Amino acid sequence: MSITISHADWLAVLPLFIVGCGALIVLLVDLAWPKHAPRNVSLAIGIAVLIAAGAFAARTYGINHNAFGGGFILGGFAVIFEEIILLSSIVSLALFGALGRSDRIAGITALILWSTSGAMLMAGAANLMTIFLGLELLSLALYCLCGMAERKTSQESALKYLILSSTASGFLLFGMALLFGASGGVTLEGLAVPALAANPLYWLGGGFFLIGIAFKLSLMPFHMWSPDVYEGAPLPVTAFMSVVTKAGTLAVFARFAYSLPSSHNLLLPFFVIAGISMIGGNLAMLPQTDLKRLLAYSGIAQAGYIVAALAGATALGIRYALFYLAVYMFMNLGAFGVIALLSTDREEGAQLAVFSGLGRRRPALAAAMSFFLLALAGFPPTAGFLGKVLILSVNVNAGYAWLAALLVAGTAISLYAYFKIVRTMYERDMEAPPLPQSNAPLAYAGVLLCAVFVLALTFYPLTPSNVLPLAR
Amino acid sequence: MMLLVIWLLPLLGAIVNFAFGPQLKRSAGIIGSALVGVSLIATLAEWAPATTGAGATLGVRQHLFAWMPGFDFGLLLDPLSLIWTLIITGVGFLILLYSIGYMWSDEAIARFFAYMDLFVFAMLTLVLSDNFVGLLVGWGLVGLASYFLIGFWFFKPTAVAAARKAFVINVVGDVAIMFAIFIMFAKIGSLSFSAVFAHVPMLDGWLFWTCTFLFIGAAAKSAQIPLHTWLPDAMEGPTPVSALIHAATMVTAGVYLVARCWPLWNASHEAQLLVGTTGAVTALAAAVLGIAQWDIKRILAYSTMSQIGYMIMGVGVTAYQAGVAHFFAHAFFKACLFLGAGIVIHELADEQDIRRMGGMRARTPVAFWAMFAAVLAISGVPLFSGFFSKDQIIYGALAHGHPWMYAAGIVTAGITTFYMFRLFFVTFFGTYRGDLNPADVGVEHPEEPTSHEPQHGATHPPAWIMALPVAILGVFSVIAGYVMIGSNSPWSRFFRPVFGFEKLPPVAISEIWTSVIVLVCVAIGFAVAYWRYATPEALADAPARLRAETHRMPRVLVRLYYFDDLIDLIVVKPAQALGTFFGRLFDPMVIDGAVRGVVSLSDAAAERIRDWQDGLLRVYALVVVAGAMCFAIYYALQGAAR
Amino acid sequence: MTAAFWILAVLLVASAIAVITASKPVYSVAGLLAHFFFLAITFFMLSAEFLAVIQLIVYSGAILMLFVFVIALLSSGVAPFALGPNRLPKIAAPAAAAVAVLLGFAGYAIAREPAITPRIVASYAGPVGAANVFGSVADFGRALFTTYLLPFEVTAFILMVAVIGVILLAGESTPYVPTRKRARIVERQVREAIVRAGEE
Amino acid sequence: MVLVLIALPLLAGSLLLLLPQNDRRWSRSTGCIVAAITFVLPLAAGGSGSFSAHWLSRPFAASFDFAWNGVSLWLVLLLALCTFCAILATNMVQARTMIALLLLLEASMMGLFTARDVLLFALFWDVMLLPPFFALLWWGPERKTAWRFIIYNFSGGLLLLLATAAFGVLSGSTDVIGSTHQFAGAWAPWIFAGFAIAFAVKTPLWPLHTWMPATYADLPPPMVSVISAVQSKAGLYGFIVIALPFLRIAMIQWSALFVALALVSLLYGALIALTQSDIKRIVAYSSLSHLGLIVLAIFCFNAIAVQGAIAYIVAHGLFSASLFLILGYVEEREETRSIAHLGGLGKSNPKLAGAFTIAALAALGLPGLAGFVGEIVILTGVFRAGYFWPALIALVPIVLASAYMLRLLQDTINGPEVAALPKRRDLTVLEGLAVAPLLVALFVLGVYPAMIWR
Amino acid sequence: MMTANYVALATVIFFIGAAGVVVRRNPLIMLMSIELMWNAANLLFLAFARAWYNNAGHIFAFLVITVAAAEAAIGLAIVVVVFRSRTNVDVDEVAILKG
Repeated sequence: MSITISHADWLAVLPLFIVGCGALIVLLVDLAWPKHAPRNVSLAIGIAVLIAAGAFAARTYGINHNAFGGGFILGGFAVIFEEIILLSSIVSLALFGALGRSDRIAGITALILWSTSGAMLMAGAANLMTIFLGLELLSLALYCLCGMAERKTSQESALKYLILSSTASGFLLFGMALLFGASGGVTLEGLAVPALAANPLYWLGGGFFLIGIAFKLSLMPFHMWSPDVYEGAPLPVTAFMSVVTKAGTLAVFARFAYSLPSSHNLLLPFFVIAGISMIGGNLAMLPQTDLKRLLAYSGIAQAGYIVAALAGATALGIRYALFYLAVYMFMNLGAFGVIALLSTDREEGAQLAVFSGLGRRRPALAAAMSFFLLALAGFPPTAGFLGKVLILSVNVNAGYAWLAALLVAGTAISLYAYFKIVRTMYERDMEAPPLPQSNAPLAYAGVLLCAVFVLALTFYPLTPSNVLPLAR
Repeated sequence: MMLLVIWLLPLLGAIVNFAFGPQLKRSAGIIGSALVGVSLIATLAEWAPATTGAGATLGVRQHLFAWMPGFDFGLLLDPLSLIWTLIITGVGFLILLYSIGYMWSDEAIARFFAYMDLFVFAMLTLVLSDNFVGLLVGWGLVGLASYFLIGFWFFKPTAVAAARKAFVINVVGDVAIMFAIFIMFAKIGSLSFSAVFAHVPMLDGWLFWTCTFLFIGAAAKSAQIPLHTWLPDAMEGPTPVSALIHAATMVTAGVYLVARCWPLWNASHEAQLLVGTTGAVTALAAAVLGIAQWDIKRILAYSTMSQIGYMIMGVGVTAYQAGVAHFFAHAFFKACLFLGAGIVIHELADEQDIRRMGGMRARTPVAFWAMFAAVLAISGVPLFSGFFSKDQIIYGALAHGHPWMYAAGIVTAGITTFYMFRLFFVTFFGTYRGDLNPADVGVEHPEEPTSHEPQHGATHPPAWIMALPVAILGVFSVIAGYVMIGSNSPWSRFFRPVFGFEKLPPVAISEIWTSVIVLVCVAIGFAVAYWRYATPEALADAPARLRAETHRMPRVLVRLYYFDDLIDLIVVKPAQALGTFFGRLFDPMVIDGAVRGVVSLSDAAAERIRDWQDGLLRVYALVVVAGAMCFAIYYALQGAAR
Repeated sequence: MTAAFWILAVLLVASAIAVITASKPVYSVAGLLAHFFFLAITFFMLSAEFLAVIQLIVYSGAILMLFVFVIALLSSGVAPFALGPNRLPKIAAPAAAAVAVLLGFAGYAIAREPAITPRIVASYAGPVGAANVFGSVADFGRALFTTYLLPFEVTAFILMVAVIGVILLAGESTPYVPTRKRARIVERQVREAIVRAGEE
Repeated sequence: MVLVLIALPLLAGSLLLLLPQNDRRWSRSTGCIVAAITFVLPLAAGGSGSFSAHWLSRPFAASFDFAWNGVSLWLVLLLALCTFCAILATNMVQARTMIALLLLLEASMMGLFTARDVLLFALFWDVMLLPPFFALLWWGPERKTAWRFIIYNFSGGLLLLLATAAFGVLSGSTDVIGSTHQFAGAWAPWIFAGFAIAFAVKTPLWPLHTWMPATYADLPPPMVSVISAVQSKAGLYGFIVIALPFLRIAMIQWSALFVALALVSLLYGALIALTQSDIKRIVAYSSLSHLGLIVLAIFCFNAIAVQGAIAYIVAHGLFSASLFLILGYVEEREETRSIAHLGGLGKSNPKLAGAFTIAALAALGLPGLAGFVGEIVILTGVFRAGYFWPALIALVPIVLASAYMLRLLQDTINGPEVAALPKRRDLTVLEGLAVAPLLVALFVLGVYPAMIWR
Repeated sequence: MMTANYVALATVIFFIGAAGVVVRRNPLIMLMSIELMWNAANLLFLAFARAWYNNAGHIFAFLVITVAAAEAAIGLAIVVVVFRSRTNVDVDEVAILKG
């Protein structure tokens, strides 16, 4: 039953390995430097590696290839996800330019590169084994990254993340084992057999598998870890985590959902908790005073929106999920970029007090932050608005009208929360402490890039066309 | 083209006076009255063409422009509107001349003449328009002009309140006419008089409602019973204003409207009954109220209400010629009365209460003689204009089968004579009571005279400027009646093309006998007035008698039948109560309450979610495992069901 | 065959319960060791010889030793474990009940004997231990390095991440200096000490 | 050419933000020039100008389709005129920011009124909420009104979004304003409900109006004149251009409810205006009443009534803009808005009293001014459409209008001079110029309204 | 018949591990419980591999062991870092992040 590994297979996985080996290069360069490689050198190498991987991945956009016997499926879907993951890790590294300890920067860059490669593996994974390994590679690197800041809370967040995520991976494994038992093979293609619907192992296995996925997407009942971990971890790691974990897990979920035969009632609970997290996520944002924690809850709600787009496994659904994920990436990273620009090495500018009266002291940054918050709320001139409209129309079309209604209700609540921040920024009579002037050109470039994309995507929506097929 | 001249000249006067008011000062009066004079002359020039032609081609037409199909504007001068234009421009010119003298010492004289010219223009719009919308526009502008003029001394709170009351009641009239317009436009499709009157049967079920709503508009404007409360308060304005607007022209707009829509009224008997009854009731009630007043202008105001009650009764019972005749005569003698009163008030430095006058015969002889002629005319003494027109109405009522209106007309004639001579004797005979202590003449809270600052360098107006108009009007109030004598009088021939000839059936009491009965009542009225106020011993202890009469006056009359309180109770209080209820309670509590509820609900839910997030790792693990448990149970059930 | 299974099953469950209910961490490590041993035997029964050996060597030998070292490290001179108020809210009891319910379900699902129709994938079946037979090391090796080469490569990265991560997390922040260079630095310091001693 | 209408104010507005904070001269002149251009351009371009570019094709065809004709031409002109006057009347502390906001507001509403695509309409619908929100934040005395404004309107916007998505999905394309495509299916009432609620919140219609009085009272005068004059018409414009042609069947089913709601807002607004003590709130509640009349006209499906509605939309825009500007001047002079403390202004500032009188008379529908034209044509159409009782009930607020408008007018300018109030100078030339065009337009439309229905 | 028993056994061990994570307050015990859960999954893989005669299960089990090793290493490192400076090794102490 052995398969022949051809040249094309290795080409499919090349971007993955470029990033992996790139991490090694960063470490070696740091080793060769007398004391420690300066911050910008490691970051520069890391970003260069990512850009190279991005170029390679872009080159293979057109080719559909089933590498490693279903282990890694190269195709439009995988490439788009890889691009999103690479872009967000580039921006996260850029944010590292603004803050964080300079002596460990090489190690941190390496870990980020490895977690990126783990996510890229998940993007293309089509059999249970590759999914599990990609997930674990991503998570293990993140456990360490969360503990990198000197603050006690960062170590606490690392501990919480590790224990909870490992438990969830335990459930995932148990689910995979049951699916393996039901289908006799590890490939998702093997699960596409309609006869499986009669096999209870298949149901229980699917259930446990979805629990693992739901935990990683931090949907409502399994979301408890994300606010604490987002607040504890260093800012660039939070930014990285908020987008990449969601992107990778969504890729896995999309392949799983689109490969199942009559998937309606197997996935129904998943869409129910997506609906709940849309409402719950937005509600929980209301009383927050720490911006990272607020963006954590907003991430929960946005994950709910993207999963809602996938309801009903329609061809359009996957395209708009991708579009909205891309827009979410730019919005989120932009917001984190602005926070990074407001923080110093010592303490991070994520407290609301830093933002009060910002409109007067740093008008450009305040305008950028308001723009990103408007985009997250789905206000018109931004791509967030268009993304929401597309998801609404797909939902209505696919017959999940109740999800569309929840989405609208959630957006209304989110408006109230996001505008609270806008209001505090433009409050009239707030006298606030003077702000440090952080001069990280990389971070400024990152924020600018995000803002341009969020505006441009409204008018030129790039919804990729040839994204299917997934499991074959 | 000439029609445009008649119509637009007063507007030109208004604009000029308004724009260059402060610079013009007194010359504004000259410009204002001159322009109205030119307009008068133009009307006279148009006399011939206006009365030629018959039916659809009667009178001079001038098409202006059209808003929408069915809403087109134009001017029409036919005998009916010719009479009204004549009175407006004629009497108007005289009154403007008079007010140059009257307002001589008021520093806002330019603004006054601007408003007066605006009023004349508005009244001409109302009278000259050839369709209902033009009439309604005129109706509204006239209301506006009267609002400006009543509230001319805007620093007086009472004047301001009176102006607002007049305007609001006027708008009630506008709104009623609007509804009539809706019916006509919906049923007939066009609003020009010729089209509407040609297709009266098309209104069928709605005819009565059209007439009713048109009449409500007329009642509001002509101060008929339910909507009359604004007229007595309108006396706050300067006297020439009262003369022109609240005696000669504006208040008769209602009569013009009913006269103009005579085909509608001919077709609906119930409408005739409605209008006739209202006219009669108003005439009687106003006359009775006239007895109870002591302010010279309020007495004249109630007498105007009563006389217009006559006219409305006249046109109501389809005796259109009689009604218009009485309007024609009334314009002259009522204007003369008001202007005479104006001279007296001017003489006594704005004192309006007749109890504090007396013996004015010597001090204002012109006023005395002119008012004497006018009082005779209004009482209906033979050889004076009032006699002919009033008798025609009373007889017309009987001829058209309304005996109790006939009786009401006769009784009112008597009462009118009583209160007119009461005013005449108390004001002009006896000795001057101005310098006595107001209390012992029966005046509880004397009204301090309005201090409209006399102009510095108080030059006096030329003596003739106030006397001449009063004299001319006095003469007219005598001779105006001669044109109406007899059944084939020039007056009826003048109106035959408009209203058509109508042979009156013989009735129980012939016309001559009616005149005799009326004369008897008039004589009784005069005798009672003379006995109470003009006998030598009455004149001697006049103050005591007046004080006694004030105390004995019945409260219901003093409170003007409690009409004001009634309207206040039914309309004003509930509206304000509702307003405050909605504004203070309903809006903030109910609707906002709901929104605040939703917001606090979401905040509470947010707090719940936050409580669960208490930082304990094992709690998180528990929630994850519990969530997994629910999932597992669902899937186990699904699996088992397969 | 089934008797052995039941004995092992009972032993496995007992050792698992011992792990989570032990009062001191050392006892739970012992429980875990026993658990792994019985697992290894079960694996042998399931004809997965390579996995059984790996379980014993890697799991018990390496990972457990890690746990022992850390227990030693943390317990030296430290207050007894797990004191302080048990702040878990009162929900613990119902959670336990839920666990029981699910076990019931697991039993129910099993009792219904799911229709597993084994599809013979590998063409050979043979006694445990023989070469080239299902479950043998040769078969395992061939599969690992032909069909599932990609996962094998990725594990390399995972282990690398573990190594670097641990150093970054727990390592001292003194920078790593290559040996030759360090030797030269020491020499220089000695010379300076001598010169300073000389001056005094 | 249409794009110039939108791009020019947008550009100017954002450029102005670079000027120093309270520079008045420069920003006002640029603002006025831009507003004047946007007024002259549509006139010069005659009846229609259009522009269209591709935007979406997948779930439903949507494109950046701009054009103006008929109703939207008049609303565009009204908007340009009101913005011009508002900019002229701005002389507060942070003039530059206010003028920039006004220009951005004009740009967004230009986009709204010229959009030929429902999705574009929804996009601009939300964008136009931002300038007032920020104005409320910076100048509003209390934050609560900013909240209430944004929550009410944005939730309406969301429903509009949902309805647009459904509209696009079911009809295949949202680039449809101007074409005729009837909606029948089971979904039509739901889509209509979405549109109707969004438009009702914006108009405002009775139950959803509580945000309006506080917002109109707290916004600075230049901004509130544009908002009350033009932004409140967005809802009505939506009804006329989107609901009438496409959702006629659903609309007819629900017309009884909306006629009732219109009547309630008519009476409700008038009654509250009678007893309000704050002069701005009186005008705010009066516009609630006037707009109720227009909603009544729309829901009678009668051609004449709709034509009357268009005339009254323009008329209401003119007189509510001038009223709010004048009230702004009064508030500026007397620093108080409560009617109890005001009085006797007419003596020392006759010009202000004159302008106030003309605007108030137009508001209460004096024949000869623009208000009357709209009222009479609307109610004729309503009556002709068979609604006898509503036409009669709709007359009562006209009487109430004269009552509360005169109360407002007379309590401020007539009566004896209040000693407490300082004696301030009369209208300056600039302030006069700001209000003059609006009052002239009121006269012109009052005398010759046929040009609207040409 | 045998596979069903193995599934039952694995489920039991799995949920004992899950209970261990929830109930115990000592982080080390929690990590051990997680190891228990993962081993239960391993057992299930091998049971099904035996049933289907497919050695993918073996490979998967091998990978699980590798990852478990890495995860244990990092877990213990974090536990050491967190509890090095604290008095007692109790997870409930670690609760600064909340709200």
